[in-house]
Amino acid sequence: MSPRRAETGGRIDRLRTIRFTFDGTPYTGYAGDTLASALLANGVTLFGRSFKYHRPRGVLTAGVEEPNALVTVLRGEVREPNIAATMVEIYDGLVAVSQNRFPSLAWDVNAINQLGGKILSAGFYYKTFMGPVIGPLKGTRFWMFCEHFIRRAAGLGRAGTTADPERYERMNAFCDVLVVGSGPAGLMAARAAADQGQRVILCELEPNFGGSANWSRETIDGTPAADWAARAIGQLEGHDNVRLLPRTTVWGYYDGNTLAALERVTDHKEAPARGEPRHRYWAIRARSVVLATGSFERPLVFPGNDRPGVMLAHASERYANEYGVLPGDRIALFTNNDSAYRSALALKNAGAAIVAIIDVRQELSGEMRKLATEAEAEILSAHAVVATEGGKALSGLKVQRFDMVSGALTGDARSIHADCLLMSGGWSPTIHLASQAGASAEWDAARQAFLPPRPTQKWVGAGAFTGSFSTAEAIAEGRTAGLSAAGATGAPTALPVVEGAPGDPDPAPVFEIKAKGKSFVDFQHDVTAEDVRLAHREGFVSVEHLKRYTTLGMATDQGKSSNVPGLAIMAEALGKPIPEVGTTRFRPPYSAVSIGSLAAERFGDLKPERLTPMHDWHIANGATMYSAGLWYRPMIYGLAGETIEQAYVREAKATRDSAGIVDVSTLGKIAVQGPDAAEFLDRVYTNMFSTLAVGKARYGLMLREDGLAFDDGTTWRLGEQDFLMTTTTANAGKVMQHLEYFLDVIWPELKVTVTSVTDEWAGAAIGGPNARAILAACVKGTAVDNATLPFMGIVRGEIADVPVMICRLSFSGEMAFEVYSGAGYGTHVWEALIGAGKPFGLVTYGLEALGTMRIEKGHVTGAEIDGRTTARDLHLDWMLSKKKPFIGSAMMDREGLIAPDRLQLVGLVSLDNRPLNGGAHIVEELDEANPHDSIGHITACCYSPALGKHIALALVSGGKARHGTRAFVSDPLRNRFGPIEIVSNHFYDPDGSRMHG
Amino acid sequence: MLITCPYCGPRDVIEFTYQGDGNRQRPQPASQDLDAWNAYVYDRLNPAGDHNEIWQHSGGCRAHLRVVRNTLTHEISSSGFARGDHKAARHKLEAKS
Amino acid sequence: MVERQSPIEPELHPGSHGNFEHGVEIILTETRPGSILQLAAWPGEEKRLMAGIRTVTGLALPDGAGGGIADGVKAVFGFAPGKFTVVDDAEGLASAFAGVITPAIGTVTDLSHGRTAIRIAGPKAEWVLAKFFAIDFALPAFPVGAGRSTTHHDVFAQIQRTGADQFDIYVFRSFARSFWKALCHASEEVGYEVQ
Amino acid sequence: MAEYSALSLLKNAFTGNKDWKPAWRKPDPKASYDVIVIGGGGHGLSTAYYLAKEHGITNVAVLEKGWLGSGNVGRNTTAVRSNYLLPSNTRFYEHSMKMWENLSHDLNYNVMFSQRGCLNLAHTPAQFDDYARRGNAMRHLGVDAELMTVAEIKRLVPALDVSGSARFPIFGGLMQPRAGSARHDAVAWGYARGADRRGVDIIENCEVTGFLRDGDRITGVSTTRGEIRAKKVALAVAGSTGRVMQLAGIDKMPIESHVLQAFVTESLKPIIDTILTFGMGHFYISQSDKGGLVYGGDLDGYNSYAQRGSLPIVDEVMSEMLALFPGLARVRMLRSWGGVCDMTMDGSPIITTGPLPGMYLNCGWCYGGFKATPASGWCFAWTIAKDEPHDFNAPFTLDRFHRGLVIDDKGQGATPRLH
Ligand SMILES: Cc1cc2nc3c(=O)[nH]c(=O)nc-3n(C[C@H](O)[C@H](O)[C@H](O)COP(=O)(O)OP(=O)(O)OC[C@H]3O[C@@H](n4cnc5c(N)ncnc54)[C@H](O)[C@@H]3O)c2cc1C
Ligand SMILES: NC(=O)c1ccc[n+]([C@@H]2O[C@H](COP(=O)([O-])OP(=O)(O)OC[C@H]3O[C@@H](n4cnc5c(N)ncnc54)[C@H](O)[C@@H]3O)[C@@H](O)[C@H]2O)c1
Ligand SMILES: Cc1cc2nc3c(=O)[nH]c(=O)nc-3n(C[C@H](O)[C@H](O)[C@H](O)COP(=O)(O)O)c2cc1C
Ligand SMILES: [Zn+2]
Repeated sequence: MSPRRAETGGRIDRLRTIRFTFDGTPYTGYAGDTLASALLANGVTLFGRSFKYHRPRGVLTAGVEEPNALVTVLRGEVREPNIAATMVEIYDGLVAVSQNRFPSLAWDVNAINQLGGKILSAGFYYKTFMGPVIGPLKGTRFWMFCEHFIRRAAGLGRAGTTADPERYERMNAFCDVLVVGSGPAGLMAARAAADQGQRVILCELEPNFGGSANWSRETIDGTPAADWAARAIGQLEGHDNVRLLPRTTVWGYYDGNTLAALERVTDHKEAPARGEPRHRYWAIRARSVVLATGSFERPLVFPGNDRPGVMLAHASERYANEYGVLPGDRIALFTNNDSAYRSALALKNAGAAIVAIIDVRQELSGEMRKLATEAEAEILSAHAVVATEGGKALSGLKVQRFDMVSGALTGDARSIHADCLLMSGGWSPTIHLASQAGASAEWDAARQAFLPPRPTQKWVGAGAFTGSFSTAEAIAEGRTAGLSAAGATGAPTALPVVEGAPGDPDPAPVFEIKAKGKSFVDFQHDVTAEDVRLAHREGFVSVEHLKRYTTLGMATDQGKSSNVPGLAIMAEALGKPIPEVGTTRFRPPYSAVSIGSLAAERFGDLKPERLTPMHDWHIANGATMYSAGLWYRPMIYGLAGETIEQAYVREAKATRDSAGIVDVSTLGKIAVQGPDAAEFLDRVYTNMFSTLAVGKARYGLMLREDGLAFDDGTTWRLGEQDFLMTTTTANAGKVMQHLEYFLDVIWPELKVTVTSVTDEWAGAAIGGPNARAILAACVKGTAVDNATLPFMGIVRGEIADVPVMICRLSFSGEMAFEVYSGAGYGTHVWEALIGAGKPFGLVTYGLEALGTMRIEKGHVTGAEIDGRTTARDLHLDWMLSKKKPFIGSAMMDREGLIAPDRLQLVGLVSLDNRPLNGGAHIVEELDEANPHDSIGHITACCYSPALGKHIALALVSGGKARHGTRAFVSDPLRNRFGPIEIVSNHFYDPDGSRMHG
Repeated sequence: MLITCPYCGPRDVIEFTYQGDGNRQRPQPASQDLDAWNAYVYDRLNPAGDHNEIWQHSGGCRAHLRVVRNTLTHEISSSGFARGDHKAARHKLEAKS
Repeated sequence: MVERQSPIEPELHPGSHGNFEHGVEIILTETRPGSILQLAAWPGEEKRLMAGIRTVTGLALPDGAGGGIADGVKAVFGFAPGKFTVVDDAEGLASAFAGVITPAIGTVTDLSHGRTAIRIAGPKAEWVLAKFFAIDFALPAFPVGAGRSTTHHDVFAQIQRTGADQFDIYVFRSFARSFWKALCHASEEVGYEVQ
Repeated sequence: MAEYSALSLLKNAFTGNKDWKPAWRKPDPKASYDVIVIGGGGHGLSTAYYLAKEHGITNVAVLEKGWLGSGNVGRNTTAVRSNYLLPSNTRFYEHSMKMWENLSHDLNYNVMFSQRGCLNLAHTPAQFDDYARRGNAMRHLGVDAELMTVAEIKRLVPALDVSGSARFPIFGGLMQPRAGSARHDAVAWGYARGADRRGVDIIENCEVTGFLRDGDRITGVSTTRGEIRAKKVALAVAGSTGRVMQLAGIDKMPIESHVLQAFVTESLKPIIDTILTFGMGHFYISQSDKGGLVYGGDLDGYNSYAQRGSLPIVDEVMSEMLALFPGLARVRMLRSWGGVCDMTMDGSPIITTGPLPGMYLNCGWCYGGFKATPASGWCFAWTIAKDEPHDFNAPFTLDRFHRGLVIDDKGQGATPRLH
C-alpha cells in the first residue's frame, strides 16, 4: 500500500490505520503520523506552491520551521489556513487542501510568474505601476487598478468567515522553573529541578517529549535514546510538582519572566470532548526559565535547491526513524558539516540507497569516511551541487568540483541520478525566545551561528540552544541548568552515559554555491541569492533593509532556516564579516499562534454584561434595551406598533402630565466617609459641600486639573462624616480613580475612605405632578410633604417593608424623587412603586424620554461635558466658588479657556418643523452644495412633547450672544438643511416652578 | 511585566493603571503661580532609563505605588506605596537578588 | 421579611453539568450571606480595627497583608492596606460595628447588597479559577483563610480561600450574572454541579 | 540617477539587473550644513526633500542614528486619513491627504498609496451621532465623509459580524472614501531617494549625542560620527523627542513616550478591502498587499523607549478583533512588534520654531503621524526656511498647552495614554 513506508520502525502505531484526504484524494496513514509523513509514505512529493513564482514545492523539513508544505485544514465550513503539513497530526476524517494554486496543485496558471523572472526581482513594485500623470487613471487610480490583481495573486491560504464553533481558553500558571524544550537537555533540566522539589513546567511543541532523542538513534545509559527519554518522562510524570505540557509551543518571552505558550489541546483529535478547548493559552510567570530549545538545520543555497525532493538532512532522519518513511529510494546528500553523515547512515539502515555524499570540504575526518563507508555511499569531497533536475519531482542532480576558499567551480559537471537530495548547511541554535527577552545575538565564528545573548532576564540555557551540539554536552548542560534555575548547586550522581555518533560541530563556512539558475534563500517568499545581491547594489545593505526590500525572513516561517544564509550572502557582497552585518530582530511569536487562543475566554464574550437589579423586570415588561458602556438600560418601553419616537413622546408626555418612573441604578455611587469627607469634597467640587446640612443633597460639578469640566452629579450628606456621591454612569470609574488618586498621592493626610457603592443601591427616579402622591401612597415611616421632604431633602422610610432612602431632586424638571433601596430589594420596591402609581397612570420610561426631558430642561450630560468644554461654556459658572480653591480652579481662567468665540451651550428650535439630527452642524449661511464655515454642532435633539417642537441642544461659537438669532442646520451627511432659531438652553419651565412644587 | 505591590505581592501589569511621572509637584491648592500649575499639569520628565512613576493597583488593592522602572528595559528596581513619606515606604525588591 | 433577589437566579441551574464522565470536580454555589461589610482603618489604627473585628465577630485576624480567617458562619480577610471584608451569614452586622469602629479608628461601609458571593469548591477549583485570574492559587502561595483582590478584565473580585479546595469570591452584584455564566462555562471541561 | 519606470525595469531585466544604483548615496558627513535634520524617519526625510524641492535649500544633512526608517515610519500600520474632529487637525491632515494623492509621481517612487477608505464603526446611536458630528465637521471643510448603514457595511466587508447578537452590535459607520494605506518603507525610501537626488546628504548610523551651542543658540550637533555645524538644526525624532531634547538641556516636555504594538497575520487571500476601526475599544485593521492582516489597538499605557510590548495588550487586541470577525479565530498571528510614540498632552502634534534659537521642532505625532508625513515635512520645511509657521501648522505650537489652546480631538485632557 505505502510505497515508501518501511515494514518496521518509527513510533507510529501500525495497528491503527487513519483515513484522511488531501486535495480530495483519500489516503491512509498510521496513528502518530503527521500529514507530511503520511503523504510522503504515500509517495506524494508535491505539497504546495511558492508565494511569488508559484513554483512547485515539496516538504523541506519535518517540523515547525517548514516553509513550503502549507495546507488548509477544513472542519466543515471552518477553515484553518497556512498550517505546515509537518505539524498536522492526522486523525480519521482529516480534510486538508493545498493553497495558492489555481486550478490545481499540479497545474497552476500563476506558475507563469516564473517567466517574469528578472522583472519580478526584489523591489520591482517600487519602480513601476505609478501610472500616467494626467487622465482618468492619474494619481493613485492606476496603482489601485494594478493592485487589485496583485492582491488576488498574493496571499497564501483563504480564511473562513464562518464563526469558529470551538472554544479557546487561557490558563494563568506560576512555577519555579519553566523548561522549554524536552530534548536531552530539557529533560535533564526538568528532572534536576523537579528533584529539588521545585514547581516545574515542561513545555514541548511536538506531540512527543524527547526532542532529538526520538530520532537520533544514539544510546543513552545503554538504551536507545528514545527509550531513555520515555523513561525520563515517566519519572517526571510521577512528580506532583511537575506539569508536562506536550503540543505546547512557548511563543513569547515577555517582561518580568512572563512567558506565553500555546497548547494545541484537540487539533489532533476528531472532535473535542465536552467543554474541552481547542487551544489553551498559557500565561506562565516563572521564577526562572531553562531554555533548551535545540537548533535548526540550515539549507544550502544552490541552483534548484527548491525542487520537490530536496530536503534537510535531519528531516529525512526524522521521517525514517520516527515514522518509518523514506523520502526517496536513491538518496544523495550535500553538506558542509559532519551531521549529515549520521543522516546518511540512518537512511541506509532504513533501507534507502545512498548514492553519494557531496561535501564542500576537502579534508574529511576518518570517522566521517567510516560512516560513509557504512552507508555504502560514495564521497565526493570538495564538490558541490550546481543544479537539480526533474519537473515537479527530483530526478537527479549535477555536481562539480568546488573550491571552498574561492568559491570556484571547476571541471565538468557530473550527473547523479537520485530521487531525493538531502542538504545540511550547518545548524543555528533556536535562540528566538532569548532574543525576544532582550539583548541581541552574538555570532560564533567556529560554529558559524548566532549564539544566545547574555541573559537580560532570569533564564539559563542548555544544549544545542547554546551551541553545544552533542548529546553528552546537552545532558550535562541540561542538568546544570536545571539545578541553577532551581537555585541549587552540585550534582552528586553520575551523568547518563551517551554513545553517540561522532562529529565535529563546526561546519565549513560555505552558504552558497554560485552557479547558473535560481538559488533560493527564503523558500516561501522566493527570495533568491540574486535578490540579495540586487538589494546590495541598490543600497539596501542593512540586514533590516535587506529584509524589508526583499521580504527575506518575513514569511510564515519567519526565516527560521533562511535568515543566516541570507545575511551570509549579504556579508559576502559587502566584504564584511557576518557579525558586522548582524541579524534581524526576533519578535514574538516564536511560531504563529491562533488568534482564537489569544482572545481565549473572551472569544464570543468580549465584555461582561452589567445588569441593574431591575433588569429582568424591564425585559419582561417590554423594554428595548440600550447598551451604555457595559450596562444595559431601557431605551423605551414600546407598545405594540409604536415607533421609538412615538414611545418616548408618550412616555415623556405622560410623565409631565402625571408621573413617570425610570431606573437610575446605573448612576455611579461613591461612599465618601470619614472626618475629612466634607473638606475633601470642597476640594474636589467647584462648589461648597462643607456647608451642606445632614439630610440634604447638592448638585456638584468637578473640573479636571486643567480647568475643563469633568463630571457632575448630586452628593447627599447622610451623616456628619458620611456622604453619598453620585456620578454620571459613564464616568463612574474615572471619578473613583480621580478621588483615590488625590487621597492617596496628593492629600494622604485627609482621613477619608471612598468606596464604590454603585451596586449596593437600586435607584428609581419618579417624577411628575403626581409623583409625591404616589410616594405618599406607598412610603411608610416618613412623610413626604414639602416640609419633611423639601427640594434637595433626604428622608428614610420604608416601601413594602423594605428600608428606602428618598431624595427629592429632579433631572426631568418635574416634582421628582430618587428612591434608593438595597439592590437586592430593587425590583420589590420598583414593583411597589408601580403598584402605587397604577391609579395615577404612572408610566415607566426609558433613556429616550429621559433624554427628551433633560433637553427640554437644558441639563448637560456627556454629550456636552465632552472633555473640551468649560463650566462657563455650559453656563455653570455660577457653581465656581470664589471662596476656596478646588481642583482646576487655578487653571480654568487661562486665555484659551475664556475666549469669547468658544463653543457655548445653546438651545435650538427647528423652524421648519422637521426633526433635527445629532451631530448636525450649524451655519450662518446655508450652502448645501458646498457646506462651509460651521459655527457649531448639535449635541442632542428630540421632539419635545412639552413644546410641540423639534428642539436641540448645541454647542455654538459665541453661543450666548446669539440667543434670539436665526441660523441653519447643515447636515450634508444626511442631507438635512433648514432654518433654526438659537435660544437659551432652558427651554422648559426655566424658573423651575414645577420641580419646586 | 510584573509590578510588586507592597500589599499584594508581584502582580501582572494588567492589574495596574499608569498614573505617569511621579516627579511632578502639585502647587499648594491656593497657589496662583500659573507657571507652576502648567508645569505640573503638562510638563513631564520622560527619561530613557530609570523613571520614578505612579501606578495604581486598580485591579487589586487600589493603592497607589511609587515605582522606579527603567524605560529602556522595563526592569523595576523599586516599588512602594505612594502614600505618606515616599522614601520610607519604598522598599527594595528582594526579587532582584 | 422580604427576601432578597439574587442577581444570578435566572442562570442558576441546580444539578450536574458539563463533562462529568470522570465525576464532578467542581461545585458552584451562591452563598448569599446576610452581611458583607468593608472596614477601613486610618493609617496606624489597623490593630484597633482588627481588635474591633474580634470583639464583634469573635474572629482573630492573623497579621500580615491579605490575612484572614473563616469559621463557616463568619469570615474576615484583609484585601487592601488597612481594609478588610467582613462577612456574616446573618443580616445586620453593620449595626453591630456601629459603636465599635468609631470615626477615630476608621469607617464601616455596608456592601451586603452590592457584592455577590460565589463559592467554588472541589479538586479542580484552582484549575478553573486560574483560567480567570492572574494570581497564584497554589496552597503555599494562597493559604486557607487568606484574601486576595484581583480582577478578570472588568470584573473586580475579592477572593478568600475558605478551604484547601474551596474559595469564596465576592464580585460586584451587577457583574455577578455574567461572571457566574463564565464560571460555569469554564467548569464544563471538568464537570460541575450547581447547588 | 535613472528614473524608475516600467521601461527601465524591462531594460534592467535584460542586463541581469546589474546596473541599478543605490537608492541613496552613503556620504560621510561634511563639517557644516545650512540645515541639519535629526531623524531619518518619514518626517525628517520629507522635511529635507521639501527644503530642497520647495525652498532650494540643498546643503542639508539628515542624520539617522540607525538604519534609515528604523523608527516608526518602518513599523506603523499605514493608515492614511484626514477624518479628524477639530478644524486645525482636519485642515492639516487634508493637506497631507492631497499630497499623498500625488506622492508616487512626485517622488518617482511607487509608495503604493491605495485609497481603500477608512470606516469607523459605531455601535450605539449616540456614537453614530458623534461620528456624524465629525463627518459633518469634515464636510464643512471640504473633506469627503459619508455615513454608512449596516447593510452597506456588510456589503463592503462581508467577513464582519453585523448580527444583532454581537456584544456590541454594529449600528452604522463613518466612512472616509479617500483614506487608505501606503507601503510604509517605500515612503521612507522614496523620500530618501528624492532628497538624495536633490543633493541632500543622508547619513545613517550617525546618532546625535549632544548639541553645539553658542550661549542659548544651537550651532550644530555632536554625533557618533563627529561634530557637525549648522545654521539651523531641526528635530524630527518622533518617539525619541524626550531623549534628544534632554541633550539640549530641556528635561521636561508636554510629551510622554509610550509603546504601541502592532501585529500581522500570516498571508491570506483578500478578505478586508478597507481600513476598519472598532468603536467599542481600540482596534483597527487593514490588509497588506502581501495578504497579511495588519492591525493594532491601544497603547501599552506606560512610558517606554523599548520598542517592545506587553502581553495584556496582545490579548486585548485579539479579543476585539474576534468580536468583529469571529471567522478569524483560526487565522494566526505571525509577528508582533512595538514602536515608541511621542504622545502629547492633547494628542496633537507640534511643528514650530524653537524652543531654543537655531532649533526647530517637529514632534508629538502620537500614533498617527505616518499619514502626516508629506504635510509635516512640507510645513516643517516652510517653518525652517521662513522662520515662521505656515497657516497649516500655526496652531501646532509648543506653548498652546500653557495657554489653554489645546487641540484635543479625543477630549481626554493631559493624560497622554488616553489620546
Ligand atoms: C505600531 C504603530 C502604528 C502606527 N500606525 C499609524 C497609522 O496607522 N497611521 C499613522 O498615520 N501613523 C501611525 N503611527 C505613527 C507614525 O508611525 C509616526 O507618528 C510617524 O512615523 C513618526 O514620524 P517619523 O516617521 O519621522 O518617525 P520615526 O520613523 O520614528 O523617525 C524618527 C527617527 O529619528 C531617529 N533618531 C532618534 N534619535 C536620534 C538621534 N539622537 N540621532 C539621530 N537620529 C535619531 C530614529 O532612529 C528614527 O529613525 C503608528 C506608530 C506605531 C508605533
Ligand atoms: N551537529 C549536530 O550533529 C547537531 C546539531 C544540533 C543538534 N544536535 C543534537 O541535538 C540534541 C541537543 O539536545 P537539546 O535538548 O539541546 O535539543 P533538542 O533539539 O533535542 O530538543 C529541543 C526541543 O525543544 C523543542 N522546542 C523548541 N522550541 C520550543 C518552544 N518555543 N516551545 C516548546 N518547545 C520547543 C523542540 O521541539 C525540541 O523537541 C543532541 O541530541 C544533539 O545530538 C546535533
Ligand atoms: C504594514 C506592515 C506589514 C508587515 N508585514 C509583515 C509580514 O508580512 N511578515 C513579517 O514578518 N513582518 C511583517 N511586518 C513586521 C516587520 O517584520 C517588523 O516587525 C516591523 O517593521 C518592526 O520592525 P522590528 O520588528 O524589526 O522592530 C509588517 C510590518 C508592517 C508595518
Ligand atoms: Zn495591591
